[in-house]
Amino acid sequence: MSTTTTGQNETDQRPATGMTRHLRAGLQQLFAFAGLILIMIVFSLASPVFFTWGNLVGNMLFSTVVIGTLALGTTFVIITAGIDLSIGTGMALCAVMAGNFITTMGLPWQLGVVLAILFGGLVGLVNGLLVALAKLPPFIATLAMMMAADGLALVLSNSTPIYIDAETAGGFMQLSTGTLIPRVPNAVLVFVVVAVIAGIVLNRTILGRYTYALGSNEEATAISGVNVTRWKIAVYAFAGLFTGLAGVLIAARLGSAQPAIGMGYELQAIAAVVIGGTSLMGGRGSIVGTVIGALIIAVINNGLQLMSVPQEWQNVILGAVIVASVYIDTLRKRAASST
Amino acid sequence: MSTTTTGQNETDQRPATGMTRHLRAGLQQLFAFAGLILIMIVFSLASPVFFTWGNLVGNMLFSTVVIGTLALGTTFVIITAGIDLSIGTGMALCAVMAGNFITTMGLPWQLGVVLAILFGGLVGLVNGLLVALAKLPPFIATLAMMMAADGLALVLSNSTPIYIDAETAGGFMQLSTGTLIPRVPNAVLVFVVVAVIAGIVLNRTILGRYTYALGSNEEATAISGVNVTRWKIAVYAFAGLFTGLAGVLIAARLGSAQPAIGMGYELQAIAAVVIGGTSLMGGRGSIVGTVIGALIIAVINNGLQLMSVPQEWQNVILGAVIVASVYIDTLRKRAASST
Amino acid sequence: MTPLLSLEGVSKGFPGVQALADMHLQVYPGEVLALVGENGAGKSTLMKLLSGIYTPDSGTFELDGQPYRPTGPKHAEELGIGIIHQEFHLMPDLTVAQNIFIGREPRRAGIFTDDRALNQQTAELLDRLGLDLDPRSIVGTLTVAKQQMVEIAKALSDESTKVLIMDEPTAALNNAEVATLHQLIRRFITPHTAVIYISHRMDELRAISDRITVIRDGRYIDTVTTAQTTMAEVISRMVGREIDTSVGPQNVREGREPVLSVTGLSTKHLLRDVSFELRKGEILGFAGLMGAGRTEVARAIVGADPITSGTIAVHGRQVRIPHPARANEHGIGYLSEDRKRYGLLLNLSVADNIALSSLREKFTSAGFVRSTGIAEEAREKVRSLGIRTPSTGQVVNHLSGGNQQKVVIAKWLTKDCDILIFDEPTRGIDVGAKDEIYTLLNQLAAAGKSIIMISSELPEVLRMAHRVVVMSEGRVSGVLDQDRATQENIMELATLRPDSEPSVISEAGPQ
Amino acid sequence: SEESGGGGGGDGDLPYIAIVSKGFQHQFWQAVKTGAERGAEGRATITFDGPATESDVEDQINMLQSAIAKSPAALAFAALDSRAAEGLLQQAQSQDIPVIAFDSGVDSEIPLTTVATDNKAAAAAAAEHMAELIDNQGKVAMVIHDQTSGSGQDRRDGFIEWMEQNAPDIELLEPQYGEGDQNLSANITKSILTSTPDLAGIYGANEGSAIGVIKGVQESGKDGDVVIVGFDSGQAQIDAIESGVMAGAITQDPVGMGEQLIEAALKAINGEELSATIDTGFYWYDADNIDDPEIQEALYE
Ligand SMILES: Nc1ncnc2c1ncn2[C@@H]1O[C@H](COP(=O)(O)OP(=O)(O)OP(=O)(O)O)[C@@H](O)[C@H]1O
Ligand SMILES: Nc1ncnc2c1ncn2[C@@H]1O[C@H](COP(=O)(O)OP(=O)(O)OP(=O)(O)O)[C@@H](O)[C@H]1O
Ligand SMILES: [Mg+2]
Ligand SMILES: [Mg+2]
Repeated sequence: MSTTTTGQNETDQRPATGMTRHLRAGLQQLFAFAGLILIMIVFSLASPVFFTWGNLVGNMLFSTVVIGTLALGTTFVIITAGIDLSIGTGMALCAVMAGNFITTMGLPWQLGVVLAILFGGLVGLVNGLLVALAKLPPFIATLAMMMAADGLALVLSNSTPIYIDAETAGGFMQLSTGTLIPRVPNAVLVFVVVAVIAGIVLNRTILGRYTYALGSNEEATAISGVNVTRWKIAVYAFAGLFTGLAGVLIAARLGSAQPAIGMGYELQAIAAVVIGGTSLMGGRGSIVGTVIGALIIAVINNGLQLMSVPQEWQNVILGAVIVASVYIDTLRKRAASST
Repeated sequence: MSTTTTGQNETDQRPATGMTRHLRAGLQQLFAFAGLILIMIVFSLASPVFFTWGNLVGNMLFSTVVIGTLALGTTFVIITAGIDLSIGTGMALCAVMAGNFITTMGLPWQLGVVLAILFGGLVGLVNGLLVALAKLPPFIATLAMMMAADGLALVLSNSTPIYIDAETAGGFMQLSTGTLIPRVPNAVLVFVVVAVIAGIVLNRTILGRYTYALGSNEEATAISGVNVTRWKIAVYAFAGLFTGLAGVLIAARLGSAQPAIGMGYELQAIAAVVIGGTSLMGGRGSIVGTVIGALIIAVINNGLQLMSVPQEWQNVILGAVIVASVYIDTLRKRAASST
Repeated sequence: MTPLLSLEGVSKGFPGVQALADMHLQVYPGEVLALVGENGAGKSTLMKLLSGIYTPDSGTFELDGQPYRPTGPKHAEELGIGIIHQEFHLMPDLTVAQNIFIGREPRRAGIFTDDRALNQQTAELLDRLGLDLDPRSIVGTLTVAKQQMVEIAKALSDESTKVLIMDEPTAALNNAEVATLHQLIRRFITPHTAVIYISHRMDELRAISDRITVIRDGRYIDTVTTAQTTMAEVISRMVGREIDTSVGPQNVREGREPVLSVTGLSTKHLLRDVSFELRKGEILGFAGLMGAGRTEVARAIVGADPITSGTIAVHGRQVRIPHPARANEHGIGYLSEDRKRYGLLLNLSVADNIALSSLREKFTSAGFVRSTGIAEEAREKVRSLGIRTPSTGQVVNHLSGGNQQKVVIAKWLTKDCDILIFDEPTRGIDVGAKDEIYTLLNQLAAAGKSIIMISSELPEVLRMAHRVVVMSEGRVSGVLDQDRATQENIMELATLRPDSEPSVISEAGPQ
Repeated sequence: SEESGGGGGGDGDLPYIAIVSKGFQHQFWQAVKTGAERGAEGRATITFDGPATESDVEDQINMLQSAIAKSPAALAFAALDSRAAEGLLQQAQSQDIPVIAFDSGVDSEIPLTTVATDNKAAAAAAAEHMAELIDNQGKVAMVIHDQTSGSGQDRRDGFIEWMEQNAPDIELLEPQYGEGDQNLSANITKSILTSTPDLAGIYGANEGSAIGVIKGVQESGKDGDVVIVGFDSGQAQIDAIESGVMAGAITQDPVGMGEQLIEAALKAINGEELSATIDTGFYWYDADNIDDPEIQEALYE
């Protein structure tokens, strides 16, 4: 049967070991993790500065925060067998809203942050309505949202960056670049915290359970008396909060809301999720995996830059490594499933 | 079943009596077509120049040729329940290869064209191997290819456009801008021809039959003794030929191979396919639908520009229209599906 | 006489499960060999070994005296072994003809498909087999029964087949269709061919099989000649104990108060003015031919399909049920006949599935799920229902058909609704398990739950139902009290044209 | 396409000028647009179109096509690729639509004039100041916004060529490209600073790159140790120069460019003579001269 199952198609009748989800997820992560370590070793040998705290935390981790945060939210959507292409430009839109709240309206920055995150939830909610109520394919619904958000970000900012006033909202910038813990940018801290929260929600709450159920078999879930429409909307809205947070983080880092940023971030985030072993067919995936996936991408980018590989080659290599790391994971799956 | 079916999940329509494929496909196209007509009427009223031969054929059709060609190939991939994100940058890579063949190597342009198209097939072949043999999720395999092709296009062109010499290869440019038929750019002609070919291959050949079978139930297809691996590779390779052709067409239109072009084209092409009624879950779709989908997008872009709608709003509206047109299609499907 | 197909010392293990251990089996030319065993006994696994989908851990196959080592289904087919699998292997988006000849379709010039020839050949095949199917209709739009027909036609389309293996081919068929199938089988049998027939329906085995091989827990138990044994013997060998099949409905009595009253229910497609009453603590049987609309009624009641007219009252209070979640709130649960599609989260664990319906009210506090509670509940149910699974963490996908069905039942028992609608609850379930499920239904009824039992197996209806609602072509053609519920009466009502009057018991029309 | 000054595409009594630029979202192009709107105030109606990135050559051609279809009184065009536009420009000519080229020259006879700025010369000036600021020695890195577009290449090559010719002791690192994305450019900058701790100077070739460089340097805690030279303006850059984090930057005069291309277009519409090129120039600005009126004129926030 291994000739017939694709990496994506895991819901079919193929024989596989009887592992519990957790054990299986565990293995999945183990392998992704092994891949990560491997890559890191290579780079450590290639560049002396790679394996330094400053580079790993200050550069590599820091640079993955935005993509990583987007990836966290998208993990939920993808586990429901959905997809969200709107996170990139949606992030820009939320950044712009943060700018409007804090600078244009002059609200206290803490409030602005909360509102911007909630605005992300609103964007997600609309996605959810389009998918769950209007029954549009997630790919299309969120593709449309991607375009709309792109335009709205420009409209709501008059196509110019909204600068955050350092006097009144210095604390806002601290969100990203400040260091509550010495030598650890707050952005990294925030990312760790939300990653933990995401993990708890996915594994320990009813929202998480239904996320898996929806992705595993939506019809059966509905017949079982779960209000799939409502819960699906909830999942997209929840994922939207992460888009909002990503918008806040990038605005805090740049000290301004850049309306034109974000296009293309969605693919990186989705790549991170899938590299982390989450199935695009839904029903399986994990937060730990996503974090590792995001790290793999970040490490590659950072490492190649340190080795000052010509840029055009960096993309080629990134592509190759993605193939390699996912391939290993697939081999593992097949090893586990071939009987 | 309205509570249980999602827009993507269309496989559970149980009309009391069996419905023949042609009837169903027909319906699908009918509605997409109605949508197209509707939009065109709106624009005709809004802008005097819209409904002129010069604009419809010379501008609107002409400008859809490249996306349309990509969409034709992707239709096959999507019907197998796959996806191809590499067509955009892949197209740029093929354009660069055309430039290299014709200008750098000085081959006769006709030969250059053939080689460039075959090169597209090669790119598709690699995708196919990654998906069918290495069993990578199509999304990931082609995402990686997207990055790799992007890099390679730059490498193989030293990051500068390769200009086609008008003296030696004027005929090449004629491929796009010439007019075998008065007032009809050859590019449009080429598109019509390949659309017809694509239609025949999908509906009348073994490749087309297995394309549907793979997307409908890959495991069953394998159990029935079809070599799914080989045929899936074939589908991706075949789709790649269209990527190659798109590269040729865009190079011919611009008179040069632009290495950095193409990023983002894949989403437009996929949108065209899905607007045309092809299911991302695989198993169903049609070439006519894809052509209509491509036209819908082209008409919207062209019409909004003619109406001088502020650019930032154009995206918002495009997003809205995509939602609307697909929503209508979904409503129709739900109407048709029992409940 | 040398066996056509024989197995020696075949073993097959899956992580946590020894599906087959030292199996042996002989099939002689010209015979129909029935293979029976409880759910999870290893029947399907054995068949998958024969078709080369799995490779055995040990053991040998011989076909026509030659060593037989299939590398895959295609290869097995070439060597002359055709299979109808327990779960369908169809391409729902392709037409009947395209499905039947997939991989062997007539071509023109090597690459072009010749659909005219294809449909032609299919049409011929179909009426050779006497199957009423349109070669051009899309399989996904057909009913379960018709899809099963396509599977059968597909298997019989290959002339060179020597041994035809059927894994529960009748699970979704009504008696008429079963009869057709049996004729097909008889026509297929020649001095050079044989059939392995897997089924849980004892009456069928008697009708079609020459010999019966019984397996239990993956081991060979015995082989008997059908003509010289009683089904009771076979069953006791299967389950290793006697089963009393002579019991009837329990504590039937009048004057129970109604808990669910359905009046004038109609749907866009099929149902017309369906009215009936379900009473507290009773088991209300729903009989009818396949396609009569029983599942439709169930789906309409729980809000899975919209109704065009009619009212539903629960405990005398009229309610609106737009979707199953609402039905749940009113304490109505529905077990679909199509468990893979509407019943199970195939790639999730037994525990996850059992908890699904009651997650919110039973296993959640402040939004957080209590995994321990779920695990306990799951273990409890696995024990009480005797679900064969290595652990509650096992992925449901890997359970045998019958055990999967038990998981679905466990889910609804956990939910404890007071109105339960069982649609073909024993479809694909072995006699032993059936017995357990019957006992269970009776216990539930005794405990005051009200049960609707949709079933295509008359004996089952007669054995369980306090009253029987008979449907025909989307209408209720009659409601029979227990004393009037006989094979004959039900059959007459089931085949009744909506216009004509029931000659029997006319007073027993819908009340 | 952005409509301002009232009236629909082409109609109304004011002449309609269609502007097709190289970009839309980047601040540089927004500034050009502002200038154009200012210039057109009460004298013309304009539309301003531009592709999302400077690699979307085909998009731009489609926009040009639609612009011509609206038969404007004049057409202002900043070609991403002159060759690709040639056919359409001829079409415009045959429809007697006067064409004004802007930003970079269009190598074609058709445009009546070119309202341009010399990116290479401007980049050379940036290099010159950089060299001076680091006493002609040390390692210098470049963060460029785009490796294929004309502006990207000119601003890279102009910088490199000047260094090679005039500053032999300065070692240039491999140019890196950040898509003009500040976030990405910041990440790149930090990597460069990590792998080359003894970096003397770093050059950002457009607003996004420059601001990214500033962020990167600040986040690496190297403000002051590294000489930053930027390009274009935008508030972040202006602040950085005033606070001394950034040594200085080259600004072209996008607003002026916008105004002047409208001037030229109106002249063309009235059939007046036009000089072959109108140079909108560029300025080096730093903490000392940033408040000069002529500089302030050229800057945008
Ligand atoms: N792919 C698999 N992975 C793990 N265990 C499996 C797999 N397939 C079957 N099993 C186990 O092997 C045993 C035999 O399964 P099988 O499907 O052959 O039973 P069966 O006799 O067909 O039962 P039923 O009558 O319910 O179909 C069961 O315990 C089942 O759980
Ligand atoms: N949602 C639906 N859309 C269209 N037709 C349907 C739908 N549901 C059921 N049908 C058709 O209505 C008829 C009745 O189906 P249903 O399943 O209710 O019959 P049944 O009495 O339950 O018999 P069985 O369950 O044994 O198949 C069948 O022909 C079926 O194809
Ligand atoms: Mg079985
Ligand atoms: Mg039914």
